[in-house]
Amino acid sequence: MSEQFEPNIVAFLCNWCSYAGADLAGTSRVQYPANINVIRVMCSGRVNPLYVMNALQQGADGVLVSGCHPGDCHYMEGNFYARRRLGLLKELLEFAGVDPRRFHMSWVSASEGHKWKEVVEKTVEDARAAGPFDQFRRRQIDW
Amino acid sequence: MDLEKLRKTAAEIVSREDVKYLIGWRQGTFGYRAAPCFVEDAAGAAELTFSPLCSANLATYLTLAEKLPVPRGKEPDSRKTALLVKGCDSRAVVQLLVEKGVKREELVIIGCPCPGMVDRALLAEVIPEESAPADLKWSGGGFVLVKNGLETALPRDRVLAEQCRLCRHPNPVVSDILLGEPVQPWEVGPDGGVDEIEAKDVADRWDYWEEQFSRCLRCYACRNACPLCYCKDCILDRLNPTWINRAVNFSENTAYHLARAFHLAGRCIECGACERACPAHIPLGKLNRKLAREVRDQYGFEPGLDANAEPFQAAFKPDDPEEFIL
Amino acid sequence: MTEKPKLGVYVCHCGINIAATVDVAAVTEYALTLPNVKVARNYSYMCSDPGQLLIKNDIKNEGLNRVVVASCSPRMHELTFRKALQEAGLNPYFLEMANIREQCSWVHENRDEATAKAKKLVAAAVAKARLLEPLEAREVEAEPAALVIGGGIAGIQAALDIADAGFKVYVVEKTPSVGGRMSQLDKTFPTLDCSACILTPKMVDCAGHPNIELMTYAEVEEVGGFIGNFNVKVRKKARYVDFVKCTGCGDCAAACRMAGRFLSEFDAGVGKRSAVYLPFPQAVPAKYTIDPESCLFLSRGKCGKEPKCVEACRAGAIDFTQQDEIVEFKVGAIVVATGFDVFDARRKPEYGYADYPNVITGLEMERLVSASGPTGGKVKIHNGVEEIIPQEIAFIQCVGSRDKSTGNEYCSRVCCMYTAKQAHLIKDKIPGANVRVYYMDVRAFGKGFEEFYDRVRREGVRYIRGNPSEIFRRKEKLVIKVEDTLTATPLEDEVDLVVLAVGLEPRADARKTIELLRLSQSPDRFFLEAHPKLRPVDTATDGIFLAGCCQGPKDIPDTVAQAKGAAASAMVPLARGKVKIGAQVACVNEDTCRGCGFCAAICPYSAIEMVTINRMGHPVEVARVNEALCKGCGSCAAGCLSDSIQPRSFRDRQILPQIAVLGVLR
Amino acid sequence: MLLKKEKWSAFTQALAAGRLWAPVKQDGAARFAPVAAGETPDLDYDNTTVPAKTLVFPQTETLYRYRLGQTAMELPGPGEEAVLLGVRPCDARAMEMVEKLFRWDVDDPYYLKRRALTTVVGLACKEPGANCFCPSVGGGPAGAEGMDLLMVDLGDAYLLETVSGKGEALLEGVKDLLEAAGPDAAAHKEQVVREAAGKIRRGVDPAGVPEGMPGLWEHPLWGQNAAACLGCGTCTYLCPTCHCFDIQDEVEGFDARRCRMWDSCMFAEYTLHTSGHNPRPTRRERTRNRINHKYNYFVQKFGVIACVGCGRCVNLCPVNIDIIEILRQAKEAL
Repeated sequence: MSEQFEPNIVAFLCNWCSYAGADLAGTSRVQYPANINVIRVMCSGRVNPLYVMNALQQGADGVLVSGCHPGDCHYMEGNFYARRRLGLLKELLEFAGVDPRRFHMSWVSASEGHKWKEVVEKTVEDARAAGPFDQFRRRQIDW
Repeated sequence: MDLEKLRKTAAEIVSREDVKYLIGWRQGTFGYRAAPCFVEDAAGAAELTFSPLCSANLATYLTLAEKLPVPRGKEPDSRKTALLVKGCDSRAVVQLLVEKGVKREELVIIGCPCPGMVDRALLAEVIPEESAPADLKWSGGGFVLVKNGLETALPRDRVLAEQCRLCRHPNPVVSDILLGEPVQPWEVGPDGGVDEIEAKDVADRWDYWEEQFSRCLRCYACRNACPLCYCKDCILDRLNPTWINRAVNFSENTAYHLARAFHLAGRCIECGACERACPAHIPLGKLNRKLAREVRDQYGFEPGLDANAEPFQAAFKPDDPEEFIL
Repeated sequence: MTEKPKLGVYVCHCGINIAATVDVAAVTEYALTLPNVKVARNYSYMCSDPGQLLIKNDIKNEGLNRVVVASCSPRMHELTFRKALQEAGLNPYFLEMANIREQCSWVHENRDEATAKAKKLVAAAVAKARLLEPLEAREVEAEPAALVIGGGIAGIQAALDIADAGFKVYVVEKTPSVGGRMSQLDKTFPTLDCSACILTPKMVDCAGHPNIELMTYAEVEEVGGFIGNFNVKVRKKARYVDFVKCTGCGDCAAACRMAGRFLSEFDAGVGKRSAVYLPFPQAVPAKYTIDPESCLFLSRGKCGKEPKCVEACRAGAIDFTQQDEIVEFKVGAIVVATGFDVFDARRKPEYGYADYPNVITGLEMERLVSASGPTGGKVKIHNGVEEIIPQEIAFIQCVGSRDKSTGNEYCSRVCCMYTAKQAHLIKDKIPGANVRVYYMDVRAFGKGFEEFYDRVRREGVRYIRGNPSEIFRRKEKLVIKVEDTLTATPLEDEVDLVVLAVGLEPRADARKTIELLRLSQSPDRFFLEAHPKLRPVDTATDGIFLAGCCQGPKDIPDTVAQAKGAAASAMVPLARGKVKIGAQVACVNEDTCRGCGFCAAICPYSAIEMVTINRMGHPVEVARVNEALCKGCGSCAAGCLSDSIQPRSFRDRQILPQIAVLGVLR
Repeated sequence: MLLKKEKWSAFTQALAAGRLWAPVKQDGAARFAPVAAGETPDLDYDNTTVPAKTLVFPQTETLYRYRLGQTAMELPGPGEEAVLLGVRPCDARAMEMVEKLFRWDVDDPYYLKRRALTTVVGLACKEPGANCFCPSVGGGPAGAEGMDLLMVDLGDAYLLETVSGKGEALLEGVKDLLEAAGPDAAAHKEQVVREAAGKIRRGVDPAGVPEGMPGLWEHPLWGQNAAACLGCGTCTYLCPTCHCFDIQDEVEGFDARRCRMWDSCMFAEYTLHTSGHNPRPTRRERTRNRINHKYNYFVQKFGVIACVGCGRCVNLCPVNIDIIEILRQAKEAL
């Protein structure tokens, strides 16, 4: 076993497209890294941008938000809001010195099980390259 | 600015029955200070001033006044609030109108075209601050410090505040009465503060902000001074759920400042109130200006100019940028 | 709610689907170390009856009040387990699932990794489950009535179906008669039935049906409320003819000073009408209407000494004092059947439609060949010198369809066949005529279409593959410049008459309907269905359905089929008498809401309105959620700066602990 | 004793062998930071932005740790000794005042432990700030209250005066670097202190204020002065005598701790009840409380004004709320 760093990824998936796409990847027995940990929300529009920051602060080395392709949102517009909010968040994080490889957003539809695998691999690889994000960890349990 | 006219106009307005008070600036109690003041009667108008020290954004006070329970059988005080506004104050008022934080009919707005404010710290570098209150004036293209009857000219570039150097809207964008002539907007150069950080690589940026945020005391002066941070119950104070722990350490401070900046994305009118209020001298304005710049350049939006605009954070365009999406 | 959480965690083997990769015993053991977990078990198939019984028994015997099931995707069995909870007397929303099959055992091979991940997912589910709150799916009464907007064939069919099932139907039609586009057609492809013959009985049925209240010459002004409870406001425009007194004799129209001076909308501008008119002879209702814009008396205040129609009408039905009337009613469902407009051929200036009278549209051709049309079904044209029977006739396909330059990228689906039909009719009426069709592709996909196309070609209609670049006049003739792309031959084809097979477009006033009903548009600008495959008649708003060409171009049988589908869907709430309101909807904390209205602006369903409340004596605006309209997407919550609006079951205080657990456990 | 300045480096090196804190300058402002071996602190600084209290009363302090759903708790360790170098007389005096509170009805083990482990080496002021007014409230540029050792800058040397046993012990450890002070040292010190005191421009005589405060309860001065208040915590967090704290449980995953952190009576939520009622509903009551606490309640309870005249709240208030001015108005209104 090599001593390579295994990043911890928190992902937020919309119920209708990306979560279903991830389920499809499972049904199709597509294999991908186990580093990804999914939180299901109804719509990518539900993802408060502060979740991303919070995940990084609480121990994630990388964060992924995935929703329906533009125009496919189950709720019509939620992913458009997500795109605007998270696009700006990405700018802010990068400006604050958070490695851009730590946060990704993707469009994965319910039929894109293979794309889901690619997105996971890219997210994990990027976070691995960026390394452990210890600088931002909550350190409250220290005295 | 003709101070006599300012005081006379203010006296007339506060004498009106439908006006509760007027918010303006007065000379400070020491050194290079001017302070917000609340004028309730014509006599009080005599202490009003408008000088290059009046950088406080008075729009902050529109949402700060506590609404005490109205005793049974009584009506709430529905009188108007009068306030003096510079360009940046007026933009904050417009953004508040967009967000329904205030109603236009509740305001009497007196516009003060603003040739730019001084940065107290830069000024103190040139001439150290002393206990006695000093007076400052605009003169020619620069400033003049009046101390012990002596006038000292100060070149504009040496002491002009950063947010004023970058100001695009020095004249009030909304007012009922405009005092004096509009000033000629000046050429705005690049935002060196933001550029400087963007020029760093990402790890160096983190180090830079780590040094800054480590100093933060979480006194919340930045939030409270901001005219657009006015939630009755800020989520960053909230315990259930806890977004940010009360613990003061680098991690929580960073989360606090990033959240604060993000909540102002597309709302910040770049008045610099946060940065001026900070006792730890954290350059908070850079975070806000960075986002304001992206909102302007990538999304084509500038807040605080049109009271009928869609709130940026509650809108989208089908062709918003999405190059970053996998 | 004050009861301390007592959790049961149930880990499913799913046969070997999970157990082969995940050490379910280890996960179960781990679950017992998590806070508030009282019971943890694993079982071969949790979804089976014995599996569910395990949960039910523990709820009863161990006093569990929260349940975590670690098994397949919640998209698979969430409802199953919710039902189990409910059967055991626990609120069904006290369930949280950990997806350790689709998103764990099936996608990770390494047993250690998969087991570790399953533990994390279970821990995160426990973190959320501890904080779940009981929810109730509510029901509200549904008004057993429907509104049908549009009185074309789609609207008529939907209305008849709903009315036949015994529900009240309000049909609102903008023009003075029902019938719509179909009534303008002569024959229908590919069977060549007479359009009027098959449509008119339905129009009459619609008007006479005891359950249908027909409002022609009327427009919907306002729609509020939600499924089961829409409040509708309709403006019935003044006809200036007493609806009851009018006998439909037509004496007024004949007497009108402006008789035959206005282009008839029904005849697609080919025929003429008076200021007082019946759109077409078979119009239903057969009641005359005065067009206020063309009527001298109404537009100028004077019509001779006295308007002639008043004199002429023996029934005394003319009433210039009539005012618009506003009617309000309540319905449980709405069918939108507003139809289409034909492409305005002036937007293809190279075809000279605006310049040459003998370049006409397909719809004008319908009126020309129609026995009830202005020429009595005789195809006669004026070539500038004399009236002739055209001998050289060309059709051009795809005018305003499949054409990005006009903004219409889509295929209009009917033009190929109506062109074939019209070519056939011409051949029928002008036996020696030379008919050719310029086409890109011929799309004859429907039942009997290909056969019909074949028949028309055998009748001597020439199909030439090419997209004409220009039409110009040469003496009495029109010249079509085109390249026959099959032989690569440039042609200049001299003809007497050109028929442009114009495509179908969304109604010019579609925007108004969108705003009225909060509909969405697809990229082709037609109304957007809820799902292109599985919910083609639904809209994103519950209780509003689409029928016919307002949703996209289609022919008559497809339109009728969709109308019947929309009617059946609309009848579901009406028949039930109740509608379910989702439990996982957003709720507002009015104490902290700052009234900025961001959420209301964001909500795609207009489910949030701003209301004024009294906060300690101060009137303040706050958001309020209409739970019947809310779908629980949560976009409002992420846009709320003070977190004052939250979707139930997906609250920040439930999600943040999940994030913490997934982040902290490495 | 005298410490020649050429021995300064050796002196601080000796102290840095243990835990040593001293002011460092960063972005134009000074703050206390640990001194690493090899670094020599520079005492030429304006007073620190954050008072030295932060070292004995940290802004955030863990009281104990536990795990969700379990009752066992883990207490902090015994702590380490430290030397605080360069504390100004106002800050040292404030530590002594705050100790009265933390020793009052029950002993606060956390504060007292840190206080006992800390040796305070004070530094007399030579260049008072624009808003210094310590003499008005019973202090002075060379006050030694709260210190273990006082240093006075005599130009080429520091005069070191022991104040406590801890100070004496500290000197004992570095006695090789010291020499006896000459006969004129005392006079020299007096001159330095007199010069410094002469530079203080601002002040107010608080005589009569503590007794008079209750009579001013409803005076308009509170509302007038509070009108511009932003309700931030700058004045209180930077006050060396402010000592309010809040206790919170903070959770990380399933692990948690109970901790306390500075709180501020200027925050609206400070007195906010669960019911939504707030007994100090506006900034007026909060401002009144802040002044009353220092100039009235603390005096009643402990016999001393809980303000050391450091001027920080005046310097750094974003909207120029000026305690000296408020006291002046209060005196006038008496």
